[in-house]
This record gives sequence, structure tokens and C-alpha cells, in this order.
Amino acid sequence: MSASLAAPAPGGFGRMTLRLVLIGAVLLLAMLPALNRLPADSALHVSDFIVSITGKWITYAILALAIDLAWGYAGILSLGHGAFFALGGYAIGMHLMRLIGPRGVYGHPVLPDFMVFLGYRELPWYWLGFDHFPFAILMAVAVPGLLAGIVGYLAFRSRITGVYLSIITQALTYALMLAFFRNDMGFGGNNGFTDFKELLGMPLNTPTARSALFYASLLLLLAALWLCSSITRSKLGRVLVAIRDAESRVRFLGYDVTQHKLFVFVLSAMIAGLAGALYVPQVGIINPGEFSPGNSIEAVIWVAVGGRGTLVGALLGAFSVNALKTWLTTVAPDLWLFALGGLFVAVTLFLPRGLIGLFSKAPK
Amino acid sequence: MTSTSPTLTRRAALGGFGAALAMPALRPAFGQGTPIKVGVLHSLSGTMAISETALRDTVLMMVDWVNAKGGVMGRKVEAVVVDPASNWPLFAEKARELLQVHKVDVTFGCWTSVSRKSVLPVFEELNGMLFYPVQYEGEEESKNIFYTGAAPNQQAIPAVEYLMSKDGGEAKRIALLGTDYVYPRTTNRILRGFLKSKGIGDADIMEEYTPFGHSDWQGIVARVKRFASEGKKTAIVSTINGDANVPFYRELGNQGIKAEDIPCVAFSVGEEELAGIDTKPLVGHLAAWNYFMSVQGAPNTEFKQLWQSYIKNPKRVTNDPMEATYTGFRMWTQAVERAKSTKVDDVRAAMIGQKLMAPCGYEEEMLPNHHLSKPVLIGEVQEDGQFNIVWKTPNAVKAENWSPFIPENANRRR
Amino acid sequence: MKNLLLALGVLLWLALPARAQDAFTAALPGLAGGFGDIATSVEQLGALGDPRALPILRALQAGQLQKHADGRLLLPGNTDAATGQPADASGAETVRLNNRVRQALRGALGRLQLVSPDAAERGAAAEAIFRSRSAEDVPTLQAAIARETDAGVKAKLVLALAAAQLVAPDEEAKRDAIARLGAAGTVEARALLIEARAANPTLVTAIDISIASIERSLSIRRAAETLFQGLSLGSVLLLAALGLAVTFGVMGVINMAHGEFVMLGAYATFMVQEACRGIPWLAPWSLPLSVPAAFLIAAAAGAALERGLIRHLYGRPLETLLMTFGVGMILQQAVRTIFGAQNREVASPAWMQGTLMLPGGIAVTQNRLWIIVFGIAVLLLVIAAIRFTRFGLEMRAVVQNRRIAATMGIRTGRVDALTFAFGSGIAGMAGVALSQIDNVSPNLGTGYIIDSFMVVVFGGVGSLAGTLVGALTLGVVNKVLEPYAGAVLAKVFVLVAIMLFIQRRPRGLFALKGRAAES
Amino acid sequence: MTEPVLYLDGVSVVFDGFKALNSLSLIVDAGELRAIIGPNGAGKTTMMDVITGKTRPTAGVVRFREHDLTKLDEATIANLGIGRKFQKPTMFDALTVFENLELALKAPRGPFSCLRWVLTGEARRRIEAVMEEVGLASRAQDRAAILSHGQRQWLEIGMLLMQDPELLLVDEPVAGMTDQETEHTAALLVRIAGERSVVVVEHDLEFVRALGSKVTVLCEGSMLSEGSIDHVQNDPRVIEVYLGR
Repeated sequence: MSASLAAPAPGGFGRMTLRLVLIGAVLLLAMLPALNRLPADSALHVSDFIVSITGKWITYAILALAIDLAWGYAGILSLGHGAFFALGGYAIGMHLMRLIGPRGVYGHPVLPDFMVFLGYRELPWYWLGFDHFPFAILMAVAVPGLLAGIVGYLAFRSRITGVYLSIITQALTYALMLAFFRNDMGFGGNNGFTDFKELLGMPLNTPTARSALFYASLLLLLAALWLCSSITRSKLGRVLVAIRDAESRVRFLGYDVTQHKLFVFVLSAMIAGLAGALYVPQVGIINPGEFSPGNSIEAVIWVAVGGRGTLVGALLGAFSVNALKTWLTTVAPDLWLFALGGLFVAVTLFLPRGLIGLFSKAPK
Repeated sequence: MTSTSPTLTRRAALGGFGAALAMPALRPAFGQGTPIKVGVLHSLSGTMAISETALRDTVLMMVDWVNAKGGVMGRKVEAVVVDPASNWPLFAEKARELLQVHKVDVTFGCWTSVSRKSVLPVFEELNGMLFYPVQYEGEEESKNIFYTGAAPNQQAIPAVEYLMSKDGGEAKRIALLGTDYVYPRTTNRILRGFLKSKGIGDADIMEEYTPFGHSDWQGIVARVKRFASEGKKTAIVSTINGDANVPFYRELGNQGIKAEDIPCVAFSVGEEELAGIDTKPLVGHLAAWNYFMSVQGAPNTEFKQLWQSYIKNPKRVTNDPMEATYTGFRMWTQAVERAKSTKVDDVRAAMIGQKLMAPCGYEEEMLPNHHLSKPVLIGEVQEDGQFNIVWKTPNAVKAENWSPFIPENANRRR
Repeated sequence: MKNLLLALGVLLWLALPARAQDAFTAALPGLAGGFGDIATSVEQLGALGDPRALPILRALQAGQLQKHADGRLLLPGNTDAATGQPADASGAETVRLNNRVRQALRGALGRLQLVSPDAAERGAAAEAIFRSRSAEDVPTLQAAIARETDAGVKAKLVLALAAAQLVAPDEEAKRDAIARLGAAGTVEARALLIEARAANPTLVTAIDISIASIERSLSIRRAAETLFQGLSLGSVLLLAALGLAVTFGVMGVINMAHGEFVMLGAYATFMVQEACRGIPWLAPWSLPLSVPAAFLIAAAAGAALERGLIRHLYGRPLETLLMTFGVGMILQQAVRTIFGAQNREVASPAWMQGTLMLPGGIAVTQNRLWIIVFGIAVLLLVIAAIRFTRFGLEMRAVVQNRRIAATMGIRTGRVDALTFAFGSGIAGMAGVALSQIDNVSPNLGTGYIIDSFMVVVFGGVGSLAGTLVGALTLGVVNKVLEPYAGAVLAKVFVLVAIMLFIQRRPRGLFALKGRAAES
Repeated sequence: MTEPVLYLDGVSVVFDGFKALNSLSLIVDAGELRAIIGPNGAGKTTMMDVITGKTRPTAGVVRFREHDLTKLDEATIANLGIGRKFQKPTMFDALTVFENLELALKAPRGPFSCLRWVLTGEARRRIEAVMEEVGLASRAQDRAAILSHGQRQWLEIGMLLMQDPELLLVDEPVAGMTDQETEHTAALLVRIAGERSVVVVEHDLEFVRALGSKVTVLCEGSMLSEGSIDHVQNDPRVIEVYLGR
């Protein structure tokens, strides 16, 4: 990687201000559901729409954090992180489907509607256990982690880096998408999972459930932020940056690069999986479209826009790009792709350090 | 050709959203005399834009039409257009935005089943009203959705009956080709059940599914040829979706499959799709719909003129989902007039039993199951990309959204 | 010769019993009725073998036969079908067809055209009868065979006779009919035999022998056809990937908008076709013409992209990747705005339609065949450009050592622009080919981008040979797997296989050093 | 006679046809300081690549004490106690001088131990000591990217010291250094050589002389001559290929 890729965490200067801004933002977010409970005519009332959409953005932000950890710090540009996100989503989706139970259209006690429909007699083995929430959450973390472990091990061991890794991970998520589109896979094919009823006894699509999920996402965001920053501030973080900038030199210092990369890649995949697990109950649907390579690239672009190599940048990017997208798809339904595409081009060209580069002063 | 929604709408949308985001106090107060808002929830980008942009334009056309007539209940109708970009979760998000931020009174939208499934919970939670204009697999019934497209018994079964009739060529073997998603799966399941009841066994049924946008049909078409060469008259029933059709028909043509030998009846190929295909090799292949542009009669001429003058292109075709949108919109205006209100519950009550002389040349009625009674027409592809109607039901068929050929429907929850 | 045949035809007709003429006039009104009536009267007319029926049936087939409400029929040129007298066409409407009528027509015309002076027509007639065979055809066919001079047509007639004999009562005739059909070894023959099997319990053994022999020849043919399908898919991949092999393989630029350049090429084809519509003598050549057009348009777009944006990001392949993704979004939406979201129709010229029968009865679709040829041609063109042109020389020089090339007076910036334009132009040409098998829609490109990257990486970045071998291997493997695994799984398997392969040999099949190899 | 620390025998490396090393043999004893000279393309750097596991030899034996280096990867070899300084000084530009040294500091290298790592006062003292040694104490918090060439040389030497390896491979350490810096470096290396083995590759003969160590002359991938600096300088073959006019 050329030095130009190195966008370091903003040094002593600006860190304090950044932290203040961050805390302010978190507090603001934390207030949203409360404001939503205010009577609709009150001046401070926020609509459910804002709450649910912000909850969604938070999960995106977590995904962005995960990508930034791998890309911004360790220089692993995965174009397949959407796959880990989606797998986490599918895990929780399977749980939600199991919870529907006999309330499905065909009233089958166990089988989800689509299975009844495709003539399944009993539950496929890989669906067992998903009726337990803890198991589902475990899978939401473990499955992405395992997949990342296998792919990462094979790739890093044979020193596949940079563009090659990107292309392989992209092919990975593409292959998964094709596979999940097949109805015979037992994951509901193109329609995926929808019409969820409840989670942990809370009926979904109620303000209570929404704010609960919202806070859960916010907590996960903070946890992920804490985890990532404690990594990046540790010696491991410096090793990762070292790997990003001069991989072979790190080897000559006696560090097993494969191990370090694998560690961060798997961890990042797990975080992405959890994010997906919180995303699905909030948007109420998971289907193979989530695996589409475009989604993964977009997520990477959030990070690039915000400013990679800085955790705050990842968050900034995720929120700003998605807010822009939501706004434009309504205001300029025919033109928003121009705007968004233009933004991506402009940022990569003129803001190599992303939006965050505008705030923290560039180290020479 | 993507026509733009009125700037007024733009500003409304902008204001609405900004308000919702930042200063809720500014949300426009809602009351009598203010415009009636119609949400348009069709993909304008991504894979589904190919089919859905035309429907967006149809709704905008109807808005102009009704405003030209002085609006509904004397109130102006205003469209709020959003782009869910062929992204299913985005459909849900946009549905919520339309209902909560823009407070639309009714929404016209969705094409794919998955997009409908994705927005359904939102419409039920917020008690909105959605008009869904595309033929679909049935197995669904929501009090918040009006289905103005065909249910399986209004398209698939009559089509196969025709294939097995003397005029249709007395097919004894059926190849069911489809894109691998719920509509083809269901339809084919229903057809299997139906064919069994007509004494055609599994040995004489071939079922193949391909991914979306499948572009290499060489192998499958060759297999169909082989399947057809086993001594019984064979026909293809295609539930292949949008994009994959062009390569499929090209392959049919190039492998010399003539309609006289192996007729292919399609449920998702209309005039819009044919516009993208060189139809000469396809003459004689069939499609089953509830409307064809070639239908004779005043209502259709009116519809076609309205469309071509709105889109400012005398060559633009009309198709079945557009007709369904048109019919749905007109029934909605009738219902609002009758209910003297735009409240979802009132309009819903008023919708049931609404009648309209539809462009398809039959009187359609909104049934209590929120589906329409529709005629079934079968058309043969002609060189000019239009359909020559070779068979039609004597009168409109009542929709069965719960097919009797799916055993599970027996013990479904009501 | 011609006259002689006509005379023969007339003789045949005169030889018919007198009531045939009444039968002829009696059969006509049916043509004005419903599809059922039309079909029956068409069959009657065919059976009568009355030459007067020929123009009527031809008009019917061409959709030029008109009818009055009272049932009078009009031939083109407004002559009454029954009397041959001129009549007025006002209020007349065309007689419509359906598949049943078409089937009947094919048979009837077949019987009538057996006496046609034109060999091609007689051949068609033979095939038609083969399809709609009936016992009555036996004598007619025997007569036809007796007087047939053209060997090709004769062969067809013999098969048709066999088909007819199979449904005729004569046991002996049946036996050698079965043998002859078995020898023919076609799918159609097989169909007839299976059909006959149920009807003739006494002949089952003979039939089975014939069927088995057909099966044998078919299985070989199938293998050949699968191979061809694989090659054709491979050639499509090759075309899509060649441009990348240049931009990515040689320059190390990850262009996610590559697919959109392919799409531009397809739309260029569409535009050329529209431009040619007006000029009849040019129309059939619109496709060849659009090859250079597509190349230039895509190349121009490529040059603009390289000069305007990409060159600022050299040495930063990952940024390039993200940036070009944005460019792709813009291009797609731009095309959608200009041409509309609907598919555009690009017709195939006659010489690209239909199936070609290779020796051994291997059926090969024309358009696929041409695409294979085209793919190879483009490959050769690329190789030639890189090997034998000044530009190719400078390009290789810049790739190997930018600084030294510069010191030797090569304007590296210009070379970069040209190289990228060249690669994009090739993508454009791929678009011309794809317009023949796929949708011409704004999303055309997205379906191919990943496959092309896989081909390039699998084949070995920077190696054209690798791209060729890679593309063809993927194509064939895909097609061989398809019948067993289904289209989707086959593709998934291939993708996974490549991923594993790459981690075994990170540099691909044909490892080669390019600027990309270092990144 | 103690077991040699580094033992190369008949080592050959062939890059598509071109012999970079041609059955090279070399023995370095414990605590020995060895200078290696030779014209460009003599295979000096290739030799280092072979020892540190960057390049796999086509033939021959490479042993570090009892370990067969041809089987091990860079990291393992480094952890066995072989440190390397590159001809072109390479470090981590995004990190500060202090952080660069901290990474080099001998400590558990696994991800988890890196995560749990805390900078003990003892470690800090060692790092500061080395920074004094290489004269970068004042630049501790500057990013390596902004150091001058000479300072980068020093920093990399410092990193080498932090690893505290048993065998140091030093490739052209004094390029771009002032005279007194050069002397300082020489003294430093001599001092280190006490308890460790050091192999120095250098063009600067004055520097080599200052080391006052045994000298090996490489040429076309094999050993040409070996002995004291005076001995090799008078060796006609050496004069022929290297010093000659």
C-alpha cells in the first residue's frame, strides 16, 4: 500500500473536540425515542419514521465501524462485508420465523409458511435450535465469524492482498447471493423472511419494540465503538497500521501477519453479523438482496466518505450518506443516483481523508 | 422518457421530510380543502425500473386526469413520488415515510411479491391503503391492500386449459419454466395440482427454475426440445420474469421452436416486454392476461389515447399492470366520492362492490376479498409486437386468492 | 421443366373426380368461420389437392386473406377467392390464425406444394408432411418420390413417406419405415417411433432397436452440443473480460464501470440500427456497422474517464475501484434518463437467426456461432494491437518501466489514456455481441462485471492467453455442470472453485508480471 | 570450537535462468562481526533474503544454529533471533518514532498479547535508552514519515536493537550519514558484536576498515575472497573485479 493510503487517527489536536461532538451526538440519538413518545402536537415530537430510520442507520454505522476496523486500520478492503451483515440478519430472521409458530398463514405449528408451501415435511436440520434467542444470537456472531475465518485464513496465508482480496470477497458475497436466491436452500428464496410477529415477547411494529431495538442498536454501537477504539489504541492497533503500510516489514519484525489479519477480519465479520441481527427486526425483512455486491461496496463507500482510519469518520460516513440517500430518493427520485455517484467520485478525488479530513487538521 | 413529478410535489416532499427531520412544528396542518395525497411507490432505478417506471407514469397520468376533471370531492389530488430503488427494505422504509411524513391518503405501488411482502406490515400497522396492480401468486389477503392484478385462477389455469383444448393444440405434456421466486413456484404448484386433476401425471411435467436475469438459455431450451420429442404434444408454460425473457425468446427462436410445434404461453410477458424483443420468430407464442392493448372498444381507446398523449409518444404501448393501475385508481376515486371521505376505513368500506367498465372491455368489480373480478384473455404474439386475442372468457372471473389446488389452504387460519 | 411440372399439376387436378370441384367450393366458406371451421376447411382443401387452393392458403398463411361479414373471401388484389372475379374490399377484415390453423395450413400447403417447381418449396413441403403425416399421404409421396430429381429433397420425401407409412395400416411398409426412421437418427424420428410404440404392440422390438440406435447417435450429439454451449458461454465471458484484461491486467486499474461500458456498446448498436432503419439497403448491415461505432463511443468515454478522473488516482487501486463504482451509477442513470428504463429492441440480422446443422446433425444456433467467431476475432485484434503496433510497443514499455519510457520520449500520459480507451472500446464491442443475446437495458453491464473480473484473475492478470483459457474453461465447466447441478449451483460451484484456485495460485493460471501484480 | 551461529553451504538461487547466488558458502561464529563487500549484483542482498526467509534457495543448506532456515517463514526466523536492517530504510511512516521502536521491542508477538500489552516502565526505559543511543530522543513523538534519510537509518538501527537479536544483518547502514555519524555507527556495531553476531554489507571501505573485522568478498553470487581488509584489498582477483580501476 502506498503511503497515500495512510489516514491516521487525528492526533492530540481535535481528539478532545471530536469526543465532545461524539458524546453530544450519542445523547441526541438517545433522546429520539423519548421525544417520539411526546404527544404528536408537541413541538418536539419526532415521528416513528425518524425513530425507525435512525435505528436502521445505527446498524449501518456499526457495519461501517466493522469495515473501517479491517480496511482503515489493517488495510483489508473486503467487498464482501455485506455478506456477514446479511448472515447475521438471516440468523435472527430464522429465529423470528420460528417465533411466528402457528400464527402463520397455514397455521402449521412449526414450519414457516414458505416451507409448508414448498412441501417440506419437517424442519431442515440447520433450522434446529433457532427457536431459542440466545442460540440465534450466537449463530449471528459465529456463522459470519466462521466464514470470515475460513476465507481469511486461505487468503491471508497465501498472501492475497489489496485488489485481489477485494475481488475474492466480492465473488464470495455474489456466490452467497445466488445460493440464497434458490428456494431449495430452505431460506425462503427471493422473498426471504418477512411478516415477523414478535421478538423476546415484544410484538414488533409497536413503539415499545421500536425504541427497545433502537436502544439495543445504540448500545451495540457504543460497545463496538469502545471495542474498536481500545483495539486501535492498543499495540495491536499499531501493528495493524504497520501491516497496512508495510506488510512485509512487519514480518521481519517477527509478527505473524496472517494471525493478526485473521484476528481483525474475523472480529470485524462478527461485529457486522451482530449489526445485521439488529437490522433485520427493525426493517422487518431479510432477503438475498442483502448479499448483492453493490450493497457491500456502498458500505465501504460510507467509510471512504466519512474518512477511513478514523472510527468517528466511519460513523459520520454511514449516517451522512444514508441520510442523503433517504432524502434524495424522495426529493429527486429520478436524479439521486447522479448526486450519490457524484459524491463518491468527488470524495475519492478531493477528500482522500474523507469528510473527517475537513475537521481534523491533516498531519504532514 | 422518465417524466418528472410536478414540482409542487417536490417541494411538498422536501418540506415534509425536512420538517420531520428537524422542526416538526412546521409540518403542514392537514384538513379539508387541502390536496389529497397519493403516494407512488415504484422503483425508478435498479433491476425493477424496467417494469415499474411505466406504472409510476400511469399514476401521474391519472393524477393529471382526475385534476383536469376538478379533482376528487372538489379537492386537488397530488402525487408524492419516491424511489425505493428495487431494494426491498427500502420499500418498507419509503412506505413508512409516505404514510407518516407525507400522510398520503392512498398509495399505488410495488411490482414484485417480495416488495409487497416487505411493505405489508407497515401498511397494516399504520392502517394505510395500497393498490397493488400486478398479477401475483395469491395466498394473501390484507385489509390494507387492494389487489387489482390477477389471482392465479384468473390467468394460469385458463391458459393451460386453452393449451389442452383443440384450438390450443391439445397439449399432453407441459414444461413449466420459471424464475426461481415465489410467484412461479406457487403458480406451478397450482398448475401441477390442476394438471393432475386433468390426468396429466408427473412424468409428463417438466419443471425448471432459473435465477433472476438468467441470460444463457441454451441448455434449458435444448432440454425442453428433448422433453418435447417423446411422442406427446408438448407446450411450455413460462413464468419467467422480466429481464430473463429476451434471452429466452431469442433462444427459442434460434433453436427453431415454432409455436405450431411447442407453443409457449407466458404470464409475465406483455407489450412492454415485447417492445424489447424482435418478435418475428415468436409469432404464435402465447400470453395470458386480463388485458391486451389490442382489445377493441371505447374504454380501451380512451385509455390508450390518455396514455399516449400523456407520455407524448404515439408509439408507447400499454399493458396489463398499467390497466390494473388505471382501473384501481378510477375505482379509488369512485370510492372516495361515494364515502365522501379519504379516511382509509371509510374508503375501504366503499371500495367493496365498486364497478368499472375497464379498458379490457368487461365490467370489473371489487370483491370482498379485495381482489377484482377479471376476464381472462389469451393472445398470440404478432409480428408488430401486439397480441392477437385468440380466446377469452365469456365474462369476468371471480378471483380465488386462496387456490383450491393448494391443499394447505384447507387448514389455513381465517 | 417448370411448365412440365405445372402441366403435371393440372393433369393431377383434371384426374380428380368431378365432385372434387364442388368439394372445393364447398370447403371455402369454412375459412370465414371460427378457428375450428378454418382448420377443417384448410384440411379439406389440402386433401383435395386442388391447385386453386394454393393461392388462397398462401394468402391465409401470410395473413392477407380477407373476409366479408357474409362469408365471401378476398385474395390480395381484391379478387374473390371462389370466383376469381374482382370484388370490393370495403368492410372486409383479415382472417386471423391460431396455432391449430397454422398446423393445418402447414400440412395442406405441404401436400399442394409437392408439385411446386421450386426445389426448396418441395423440400419444405416434405418436412411439413413429415410433421403432419397421415395415411392418405402415402400414395402422394410415393408419386412425388418417383418424379423427384433433387437428391436432398428426395431424402426428405423418403423420411416423410416413412412417417406416413408408420400411421398407415400396411405392416411390411411399417417395418422398413421403422428401420429408415431409426437410420435417420433425429429427435423428430424418435418422437414418431415412441408415438408408434404404443399403437403397434407387434412391432415393439423393431421399434426399440431403432430407438436405441437413435439414442446412441443422439448422446454423442448432445455431448458435442454441450461443448458448443460451453464454448459459446465462454466466448461471451471472453468478450466481457477482454477489456478488463487490458485495463486491469495491463494498467492495474480496477474499473467497476467496465460493465457500463459494455452497456454503452449495446446502446450504440441500438442507435446505429435506428439510424439505418431509414435506409433500406443499409439496414441489414447495421450490426457490422455498429462494431466500430460501439468501439469509438466506449473508447471515447474511457479516454474521458481516464484523463478526467482515474489518472489522479494512479497507485491507489482501491480508491479507483470505489470511484469508478460511482461513475458506474452515474452512467447507468444517465442511460436510463436518455433512453428510458425499458429494454430496447436490437433485431438480429437474418444471417444470425436460426440453427445451423453441422455434419453429424449437430445443431448449432447461428447467433452463438457468430459470437464465438467474433470473440476470437476481437482477441486476435487485441493481440495484434499489442504486439505489432507502435501504440502496443509504447504501452508495453510504459507498463514495464514508466520512468525510463518517459525519458525515452514516450508521452506516458497519452499512452495511459490510449490504453484505457482501447480497453473500454473492447468492452463496447462486447456490448454489440451481448445486444444479440441479452437485454439492451441500463442494467446490462452489472450482470457481467463480477464474472469478467473472475475470468481475468483466474486466467492470470496481464495475460491474454490466460483470459482466453480462463473464459473458455469457465464456460464449458459451467455448461457441463448445469444439467446436474442446475444453472445457479453450477455457477456457485464455479465461483467457489475459482476462489480456492486463486488461493493456491494467487497469480492465476498464466502468472505474469503487470503493474497490478505488485499492488 | 563452538557451533557456528550462521552456516550457509552451497546455496544457489536462480531467478528464471539468472544465478543470483552460485553455491555460496559462509560461516559466521558466535559474537563475530563480519563485513561483506562486493560489486552491485554480487548477491549480497539476495543472501540476506535467503537468510531471512524472503527468498527460498534453489539448492543448498542454510542453518541458524540447529534450525534449518529454508523451511521457515520470515516471522519465525525473526523470532529465532535474526534481525535485519534493509538497504532502503523501511519503517512505519504513520507511526511515531517511539511507536516504531515499541513495535520492534522484543515481546510476545501474538494478536491477543498485543491487545493486552501495556507499556511497563522497564520497557519505556529500554526504548528511551535506544532513542538516546540513536540520537532520536528529541523526535520521540514525530511520525517516522517526516524524518530525514539519516534519521531513518538510525531509527531502523534502533528497531534492530530493540529486537535484541542474536544475529544482526545490516545492509548499507551508513548510506546518507555524515562522517561522525558513520564513525558512531561503526563503534556501535563493534560494541554490539561483543555479545551478538553481526553481518554488515557495505560499499564504504573506510567504514569497513573502521570495523576492523574479517571481510568476505562476494562476486557473481559466490565467495571470491575472505580475510582481513588488507588481505582482500591485495588479493588480485578482488582488485580485478572490484577495486580495480
